[in-house]
Amino acid sequence: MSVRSFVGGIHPSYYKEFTAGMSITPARPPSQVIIPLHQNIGAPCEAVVQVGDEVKVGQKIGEPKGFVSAPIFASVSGKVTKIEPYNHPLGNPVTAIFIENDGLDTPFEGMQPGKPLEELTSDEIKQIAKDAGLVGLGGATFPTHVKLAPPPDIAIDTVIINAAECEPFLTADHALMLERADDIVYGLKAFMKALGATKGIIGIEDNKPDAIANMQKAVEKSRGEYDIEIHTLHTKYPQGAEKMLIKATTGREVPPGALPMAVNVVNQNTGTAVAMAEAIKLGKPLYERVITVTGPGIRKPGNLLVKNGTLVKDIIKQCGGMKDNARKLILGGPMMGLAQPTDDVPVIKGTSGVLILTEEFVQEYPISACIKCGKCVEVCPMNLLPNFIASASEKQRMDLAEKYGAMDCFECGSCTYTCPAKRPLVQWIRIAKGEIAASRRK
Amino acid sequence: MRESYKMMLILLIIGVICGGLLSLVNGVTQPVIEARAKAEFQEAMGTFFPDVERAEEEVIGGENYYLCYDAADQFIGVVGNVKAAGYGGEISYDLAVNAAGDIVGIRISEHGETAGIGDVIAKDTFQERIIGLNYADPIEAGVDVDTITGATVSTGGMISSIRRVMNVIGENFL
Amino acid sequence: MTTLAQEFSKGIFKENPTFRLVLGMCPTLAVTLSAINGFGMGISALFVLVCSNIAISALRNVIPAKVRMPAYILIIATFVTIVDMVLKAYAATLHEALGIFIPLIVVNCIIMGRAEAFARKNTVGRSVIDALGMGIGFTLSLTVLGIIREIFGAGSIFNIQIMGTAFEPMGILATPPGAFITLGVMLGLVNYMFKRLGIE
Amino acid sequence: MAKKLVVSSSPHIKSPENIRSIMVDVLVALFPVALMAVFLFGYRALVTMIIAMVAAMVTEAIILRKGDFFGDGSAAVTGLLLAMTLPPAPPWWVVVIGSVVAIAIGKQIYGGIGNNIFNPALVGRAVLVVSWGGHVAGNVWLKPVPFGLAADAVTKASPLASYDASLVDLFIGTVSGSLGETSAIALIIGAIWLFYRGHIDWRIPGGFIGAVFILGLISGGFLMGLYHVLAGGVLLGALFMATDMVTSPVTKTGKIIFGVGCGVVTMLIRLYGSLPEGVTFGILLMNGLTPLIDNFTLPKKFGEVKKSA
Repeated sequence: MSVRSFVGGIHPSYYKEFTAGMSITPARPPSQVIIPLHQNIGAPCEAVVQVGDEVKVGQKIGEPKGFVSAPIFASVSGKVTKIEPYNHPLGNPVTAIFIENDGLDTPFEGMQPGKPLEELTSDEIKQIAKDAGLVGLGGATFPTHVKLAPPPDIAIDTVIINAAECEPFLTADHALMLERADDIVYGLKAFMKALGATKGIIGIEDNKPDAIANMQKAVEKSRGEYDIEIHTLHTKYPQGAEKMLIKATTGREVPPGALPMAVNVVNQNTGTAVAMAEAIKLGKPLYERVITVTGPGIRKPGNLLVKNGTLVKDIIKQCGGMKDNARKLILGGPMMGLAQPTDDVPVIKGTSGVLILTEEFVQEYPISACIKCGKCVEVCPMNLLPNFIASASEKQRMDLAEKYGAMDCFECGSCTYTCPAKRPLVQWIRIAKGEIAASRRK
Repeated sequence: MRESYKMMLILLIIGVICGGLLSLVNGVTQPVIEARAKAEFQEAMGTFFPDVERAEEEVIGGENYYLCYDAADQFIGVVGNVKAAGYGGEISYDLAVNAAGDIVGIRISEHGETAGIGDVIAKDTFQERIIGLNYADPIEAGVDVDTITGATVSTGGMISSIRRVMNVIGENFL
Repeated sequence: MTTLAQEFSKGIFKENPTFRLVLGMCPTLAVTLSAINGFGMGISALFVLVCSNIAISALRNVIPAKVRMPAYILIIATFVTIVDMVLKAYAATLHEALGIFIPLIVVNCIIMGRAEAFARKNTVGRSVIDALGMGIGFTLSLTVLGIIREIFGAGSIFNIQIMGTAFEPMGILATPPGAFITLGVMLGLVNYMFKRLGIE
Repeated sequence: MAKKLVVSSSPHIKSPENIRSIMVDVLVALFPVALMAVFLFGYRALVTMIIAMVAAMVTEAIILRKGDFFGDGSAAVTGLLLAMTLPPAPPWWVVVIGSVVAIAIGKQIYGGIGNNIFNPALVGRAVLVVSWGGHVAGNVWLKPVPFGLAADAVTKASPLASYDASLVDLFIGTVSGSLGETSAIALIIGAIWLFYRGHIDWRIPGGFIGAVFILGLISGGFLMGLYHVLAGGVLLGALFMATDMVTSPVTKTGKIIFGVGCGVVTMLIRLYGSLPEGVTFGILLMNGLTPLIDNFTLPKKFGEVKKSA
């Protein structure tokens, strides 16, 4: 099969060797979890437990307040000790539920296997996804049940499993594909059934041949039953961005400002598919996920199954601690992840990696004038002119920034990565996006 | 109504005063200017034909030709005050031809050719190729006069213009 | 109220027409091929400026506001024509070099500008001082430009060869682009100097 | 934790490439050309190149008041490129003035690297051509004598004036001309390096060379088209000058338009102008149009459907 791709993109060093091929190991149970009540795009949750309550693993502790939101579940069993604001990976402190782990891992009674997939209706699958608190685990954390409920006038014909994992360093999805291939396919089938889609595609970058082979085997098992294809993708960043992935696998281009639904496609992350499978098979809600703990600054990297609300410092401790020359802690990948000022922060549903970078990665480069080399234009997957947008933003010309397409930027960071003048292009574009959005609201 | 009459009157008065002033100055400078022009022309003719006493002006095709006569009123040659097409626009030059049809002098009076390249036309290296040529010679680039490498348009334009002027002079005056 | 000395010096420094106000660019760029040309142009403009300022200032209460422009043009054109004729008679080479730019003094922004902005509002005395200052400022600028272009473009100052025979003139300064480059560099230098001295 | 964690916004990794590394790549790409120039024209070629580079670097160091003479390397590139456009042995002061003008007026007056409108090296050359045409673009060139010390070599007209060089000579470089323009093979080797490193793409050189070839072909057949591409400065201009990042368009369509424009102007000057060569002014003219070209060729966004007329 030919290798598929899109126009633009970059080829950074992938650094996957830190954790590639490592099996998923459950993280040591933390003595306490701190679960923020805001874990996904959309409205935050409201606590449904009180200080002093005893909770069990998988028990709902946060109830969503809007349609575009998902419930939150306890990841350990024990006593709720506090409900108060705490550090949050996205920056400002958010109200969180503190649970002291009693170490017993008592499962919640409500977690029971339901009907098999064959007997479920489309609506039932959507309800399971909603009740299990599924969100997109790639990092965007868009609630899954919303994605499974397109407007009635749109017929989804294709579901794509995003297994590109184009962010350097991260290998969580890779590990899932090696160990949980059947669940991924199961989850995909559930999504297809929920949406009435006829075609399923699993897109994997060609730097993971073992995963491709393993997934192929899993897909073979359900041949005839469902039309599922594995697409081998060219290894380049941002291959896993949804618009790029759709272009590479189906050839369809999502119009600017539109969602994938506009071209009759729904994207789901590998981890989300596994969580979907677990929710159907075991009735297990989303309270833990696979996180890649990696980077040159950590002593023992690995792919860990981590409970929601575990503090990053506990994870780091388990992984041998930071090296002396560690200088930067990032939740997520190096291209779009968020740098943290402290390791005293809990992981949430959208945390795909804990990345520790060392001194040589954080040196300050002098920023020089744009030499108009056009390298950012060449790599921009959205075919924008990042240097023009950034310069306009720098000069406070937001009108020009908008004209050059600032709002279509999804901040993949390829331009900033590639800029030889070391200009913070995507940072300036973010400022422009913020100001343009603010002026539109007026 | 009265106001506009007043305006016109004032403008008229200013105009009259200005006009008077100008005619006064003109009265003083006009003779000086004429005398100078004559002296200049004499000098210019003199460099080509030292014996020139008087010249008759004739206009052919918008260009001036001066027929030169010596003290004995003998026709000694023609000076054409003519133009050629150069690279940087028109080149104005004087071409002196004696009664026998030989080019005896050439003087570039104005040109816009590129310094260091096209301006060779104003230098001896090029002019020496021209002087001495006769009306009967072909005067053709590459035949009896070579263009100068790098300044093909300037020198070529000059050569073809000289051929044309020689034709005019030959047909009208010789 | 500004003193007479300030009135005079402003045209030379703070409001220098060429380097500060960037007025009268057409003759500036066209005739500064040599020092003498620049100087001649400057003096011609100075003469017209002084005469027209005197006349306009003297007539400022006579000329109705509605027709002041035609009146100014008449007056200025007269003095320009006088300059043209005098130069033609007594300085023919200069006249030839300045060419069309002598008649064009009529529309020189500096002269119309001073007439409109200064002479019609001030006494004859102040107008003369103003005209002298502006005119000298203009003359100095043009002469400086002419000197620079002549030294490097022809190796001489006021037609006196100074650079020796080994010197090869920089042809570009003798061309119109050379005028732009020299003017640009001078504008930059002068404004940099003013900034350094704290004059804005 | 020993030291505080650094917080900054994503992306957190950067490509190792910087302006200096790009400039070093350009210098590397020019190495075969320089080597060929020394081989063909003798030691004077080396002297000319060194004078130009040193003068350019010193000028930039003085203007920027910095002690690091190499800096980001752009001044060295400008100096070397300028030298490439000069004959083997112009007077030393001509080279120095060219470099000073290139850096001071061609680049720093606009605000330094990234802000200049015109290719600095070509600004330097243009000033030299107009000022001392006899020294840099006159009718007399040294005829190259491989391995010779060139001091007493024969003079010969540029192949673009005489149209008598063989295509093989033009390809190898054994014709008279500027230091860096005679040897097509050396230029191509250098350009391959730049292509490989991703600093130039095919669009500008393709448009430039294509336009020159087609117009040459129209003017005198296939061989004449090839002759126009190989003779004179087209290859040097198309591969190293027109591709200057700062002064060429960034959009993909714009690059093609730019390249074709350079080629067309070059050929118009060659065929109808009084100068034998038009590469310098062709590129400078198109440099001036670059912002306009960029603005008219804004790319179609991903997913955007072209509005049908």
